[in-house]
Amino acid sequence: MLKPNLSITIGDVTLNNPIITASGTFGFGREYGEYIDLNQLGGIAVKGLTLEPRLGNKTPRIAETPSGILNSVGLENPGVKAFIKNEIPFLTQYDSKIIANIAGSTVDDYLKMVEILNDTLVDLFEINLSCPNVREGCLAFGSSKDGVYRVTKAIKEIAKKPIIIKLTPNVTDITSIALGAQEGGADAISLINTITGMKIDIKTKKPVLHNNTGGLSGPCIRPIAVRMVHQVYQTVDIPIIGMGGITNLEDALEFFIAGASAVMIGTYHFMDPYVSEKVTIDLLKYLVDNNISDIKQLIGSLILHE
Amino acid sequence: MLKPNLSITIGDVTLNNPIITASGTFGFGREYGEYIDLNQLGGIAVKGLTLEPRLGNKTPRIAETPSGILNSVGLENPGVKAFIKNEIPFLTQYDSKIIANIAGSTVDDYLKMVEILNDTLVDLFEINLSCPNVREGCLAFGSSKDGVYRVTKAIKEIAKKPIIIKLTPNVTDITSIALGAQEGGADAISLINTITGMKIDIKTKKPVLHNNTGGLSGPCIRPIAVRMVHQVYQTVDIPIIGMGGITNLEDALEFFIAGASAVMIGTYHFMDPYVSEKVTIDLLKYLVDNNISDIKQLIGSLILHE
Amino acid sequence: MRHKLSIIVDIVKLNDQNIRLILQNSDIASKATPGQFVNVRCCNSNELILRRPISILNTHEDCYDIIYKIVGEGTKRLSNFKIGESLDVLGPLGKGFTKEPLDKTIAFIGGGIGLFPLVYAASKFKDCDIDFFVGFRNNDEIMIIDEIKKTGANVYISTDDGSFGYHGFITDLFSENIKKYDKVYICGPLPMEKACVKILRKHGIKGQVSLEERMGCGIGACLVCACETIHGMKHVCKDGPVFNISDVFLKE
Amino acid sequence: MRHKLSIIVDIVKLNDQNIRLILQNSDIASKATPGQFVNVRCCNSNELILRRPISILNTHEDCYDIIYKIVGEGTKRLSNFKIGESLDVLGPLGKGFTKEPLDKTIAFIGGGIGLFPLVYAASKFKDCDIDFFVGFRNNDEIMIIDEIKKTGANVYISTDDGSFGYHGFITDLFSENIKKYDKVYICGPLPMEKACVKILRKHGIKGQVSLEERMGCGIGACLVCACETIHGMKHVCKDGPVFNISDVFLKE
Ligand SMILES: Cc1cc2nc3c(=O)[nH]c(=O)nc-3n(C[C@H](O)[C@H](O)[C@H](O)COP(=O)(O)OP(=O)(O)OC[C@H]3O[C@@H](n4cnc5c(N)ncnc54)[C@H](O)[C@@H]3O)c2cc1C
Ligand SMILES: Cc1cc2nc3c(=O)[nH]c(=O)nc-3n(C[C@H](O)[C@H](O)[C@H](O)COP(=O)(O)OP(=O)(O)OC[C@H]3O[C@@H](n4cnc5c(N)ncnc54)[C@H](O)[C@@H]3O)c2cc1C
Ligand SMILES: Cc1cc2nc3c(=O)[nH]c(=O)nc-3n(C[C@H](O)[C@H](O)[C@H](O)COP(=O)(O)O)c2cc1C
Ligand SMILES: Cc1cc2nc3c(=O)[nH]c(=O)nc-3n(C[C@H](O)[C@H](O)[C@H](O)COP(=O)(O)O)c2cc1C
Ligand code: FES
Ligand code: FES
Repeated sequence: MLKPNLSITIGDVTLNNPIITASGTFGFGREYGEYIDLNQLGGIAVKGLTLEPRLGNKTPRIAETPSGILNSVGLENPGVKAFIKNEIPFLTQYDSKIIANIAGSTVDDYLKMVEILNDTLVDLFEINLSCPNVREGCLAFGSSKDGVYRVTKAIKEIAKKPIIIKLTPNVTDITSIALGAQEGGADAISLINTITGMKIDIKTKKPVLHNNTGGLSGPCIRPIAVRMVHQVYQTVDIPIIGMGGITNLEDALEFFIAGASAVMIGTYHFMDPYVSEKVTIDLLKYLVDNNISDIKQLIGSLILHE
Repeated sequence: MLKPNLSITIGDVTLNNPIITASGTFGFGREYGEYIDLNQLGGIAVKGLTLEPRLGNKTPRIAETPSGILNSVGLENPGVKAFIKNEIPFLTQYDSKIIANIAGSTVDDYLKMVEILNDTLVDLFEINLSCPNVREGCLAFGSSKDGVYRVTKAIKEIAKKPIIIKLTPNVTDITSIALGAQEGGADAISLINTITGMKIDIKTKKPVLHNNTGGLSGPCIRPIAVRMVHQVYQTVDIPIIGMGGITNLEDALEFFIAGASAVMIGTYHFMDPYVSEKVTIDLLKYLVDNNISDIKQLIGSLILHE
Repeated sequence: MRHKLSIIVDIVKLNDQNIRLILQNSDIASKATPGQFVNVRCCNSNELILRRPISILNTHEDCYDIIYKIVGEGTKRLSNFKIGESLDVLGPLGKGFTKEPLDKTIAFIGGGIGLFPLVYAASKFKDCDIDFFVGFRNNDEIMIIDEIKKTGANVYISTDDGSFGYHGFITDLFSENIKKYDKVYICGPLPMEKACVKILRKHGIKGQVSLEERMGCGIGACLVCACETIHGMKHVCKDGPVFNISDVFLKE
Repeated sequence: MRHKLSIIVDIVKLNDQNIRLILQNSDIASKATPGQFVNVRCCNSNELILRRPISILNTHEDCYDIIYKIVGEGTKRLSNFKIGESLDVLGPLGKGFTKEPLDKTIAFIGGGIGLFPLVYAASKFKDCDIDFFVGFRNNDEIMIIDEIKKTGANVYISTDDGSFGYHGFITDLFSENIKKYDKVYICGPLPMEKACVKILRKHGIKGQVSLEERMGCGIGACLVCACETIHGMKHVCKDGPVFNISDVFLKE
């Protein structure tokens, strides 16, 4: 058998394989680059960027929960300009696609960032409409179909790269939100971002996180994420990038079967720095062993009962 | 020090202590009665009842997930009349309060059940507006403020026992839903019911659950539940019964500190049949050791950062 | 009263996948009957929040044995326990095999892990003529045959690939002399159970079948393990796992 | 390239709560410098999804030692590992203590678990006059004093309750002769660190402090362990845990 085709296309950009590192868990690639070969990845979604540098929230910014974590980093980042200057040159050394994850407080913020990034070597935009850890904008847009539609449409009009709209799971009906993104012209949808949660230190009676609440990620949210990917796959026609609690090939396969064209891996890097490279290698092996010539045959292959 | 006061009051009903077994995980008390002394419990919320008997969904009805489970029982139950005949006489032998958990497809269903149960020895009604595993009604009411308000108000007008409205976490804004319950006249709110999720068997490419999706419960959802209890506590004035992933005293304390007047324990019974009795005993010890004379001093004692 | 832990007295690896545990717990050992099961906590972490149901293989003095097959995460973790350590096991649970005094000539039909509760039953149904039919996938899977023989039963073995004994399904083998049996007991994979039940019904022979369902509580409280019977909805963990074949509708 | 597992060569219980592990891993042993830490997977279950940062205590041949205090679920589970088993440990991580050639008379001030990286530093800063101040809560907590003495340092001990050594805070003790030090190294509970830093700043004495923050990745990728410095936002796991006291703003 020939080498199976692992590549997937978003807008007019083709990724060598569908394994991407999730924004905020993988910095700008440098650190994990000491552990794995960044060329092995389909893409790297960098830490969420804002127009101006941000210090983020006070620490503690992380709490451990059963099979997961809460984080409240609050979009600490050097700002989009420092990213262009200091990080893009590093990232362009590698085959994996550069996905700029951007977050704003206003539609204008998003548009400015897109304009600034339009003529860089960034490959794709991931529009974060779902960060639970900052006070303004962002999540507010992501919580209604109309909000998502408006931001998406405005960005799509000026973006020179394909845009991925990243959705929050903290909503009653993920499918209507996803439709908002599709109708606004999104090239793809990524989900899920973290779920808002709280952990309390019973000794001090204070939340463990200084921000009081944080975003839940890790294996604990996987069943919710898989369900949402399935729902959205039944609703939209654009590619879906699925994520939430992936720790190995088996977990990733759940997402592909549910309808994800690609997956992102986040939190589990903290336990296993090699996880994304490993899933890439194991996926190839799985396709070979199961005589699947193209990953696309797997996507949405779910067989529902009844 | 005197024995601390563990009792809490909902409407005009006083529970000896704030530890209650969660609906659907504890049958009608008989089975776990072989393991623990049912007199030790503050209350027993029985399996969700419907007007007519229901067979529930096809099996498999359960799947294990990281630190949790998905279930899709689908309200299998003998119907409210068989409950009155066969189960109430057993339950009235014990000090713990009987909480009838009821679910309907229409407002009328709820009203009929309340009427039938009004003149029984049931102590409280828990109105399930949040079951994700049945196709009609129920969850639909629970997903909007107006739906919750309408059902609550209609039931409150005829109910001869205090009513607890059980909310679904599958919503964008739990506080507005909770307000709907309060405005409708609820005597208390209980949350959270399960979160909709899916697990896929990668070998068969089918969902593990025959119902395809199910409700996620267990420790994995605790951070989400604690957050929602906190949010609702900041919003309403009526008592809150908190639940989601409680496995021991420490977990229960998180809920009390966040604002729960009582807690329910569900899934963890499957691992530890003694868990609710143990938490009751440990809670008393904790209050004594910490010189707390009344559980109410703990409720909502959360100290937010900043 | 809290249940006592079960102490691992011995661990015997039967083959690549099947491991036998000899467990000490006088409560379980004294109460167990054939066809009942125990519910085992497979690790001390709450990552796996469910116990695993495993049939009781036999009892001796204050001990009982189980054999488990490593199939997934729970049984994999169970294999980390060492001799001398304790397991958190609830049981005995459920309702087992029953026999009326007039049942004299009986057959057991088992396949795979379904074998184990039948071995226990064969050892207890002493005053009967027993034909014990066992189906394995292949030679490598064959186990505890000597133990079955010790019960005094006549043992018939089939393998799917013919690598040992009869080449084919065990149902072919047992249906040859089917008329002679007063009662037949079945435990194995669902397709095997369905094939057997069909044959028994055709010939009007009585029997019992042990069903498998995914479980939550294991004691009848969560209603997860439902199965339809002619007496309405029953639950495998409490009303079963053993049912009269005349009562159940087997799943598609 | 995947990191090698660390083999548990020995386990020494220092007292009720503190356990020393002697771990074999030539990569870590050969690269470690004082003040660096390792990130330890405390159990094989994903229920706990984070590693735990623990300071390196010393290295010898292809081994390194750590001492961990049992405080919560992770360290509790770590205590289940036995000699001969392997631990999944990432490291050495972070930036440790540094010394300029002119630093000759130096002080170490440690409290609680903050003691361990300082012991390592004291053993490496060979050509210096070292005063080593250690604060414990009480007599029962005192440990590895002999090891500190072996580095040739002068050891001063205080206990909060006076059950051994000086009665009171270690800061009182060390500030007596403060002027003589070229450099002071601090690691301990935040209140102690703040008190020391305040004194050092007042007297214009240089020093380094090791900070503690809850961590995610441990390598600088998740930005969870932020701390503000005069050079902007830094991260304890990558830019620290050791910082110049002139650079950091200590938390409220
Ligand atoms: C009454 C009864 C008696 C049994 N007796 C034995 C026995 O003696 N020896 C033996 O090896 N096995 C027996 N089994 C099957 C055994 O319970 C499963 O093999 C085991 O639960 C698999 O767990 P796992 O974590 O390794 O697999 P996973 O597939 O990872 O388990 C995931 C979940 O599915 C459930 N599950 C998986 N397979 C089964 C199954 N076949 N039946 C029921 N639940 C399942 C698990 O309990 C768990 O909740 C019995 C099952 C039942 C219902
Ligand atoms: C750079 C550094 C070096 C350290 N060196 C040592 C050492 O040599 N010996 C030692 O005993 N301890 C040391 N600690 C503290 C040690 O990391 C914690 O005691 C340990 O993580 C507690 O884990 P737990 O699961 O037992 O506690 P839990 O409270 O259950 O842990 C919950 C979460 O909080 C984190 N956490 C809890 N306490 C701390 C803490 N004090 N600092 C950072 N994160 C924490 C845990 O890592 C975990 O993610 C060091 C910490 C840091 C940051
Ligand atoms: C520490 C941390 C920081 C994160 N920062 C961002 C971010 O800046 N932008 C974003 O879109 N998502 C962010 N996320 C969300 C992840 O990209 C991902 O959606 C989520 O963690 C679920 O995947 P996982 O369970 O594999 O981690 C962050 C997650 C974590 C744990
Ligand atoms: C098997 C099962 C059945 C349930 N059935 C019901 C039900 O009939 N009515 C209801 O209101 N909640 C039902 N629930 C939800 C629980 O009462 C509870 O809200 C939820 O499980 C969260 O608590 P836990 O994590 O402690 O289990 C069920 C939960 C489980 C696991
Ligand atoms: S497993 Fe709970 S009723 Fe059978
Ligand atoms: S722990 Fe991730 S940056 Fe420090």
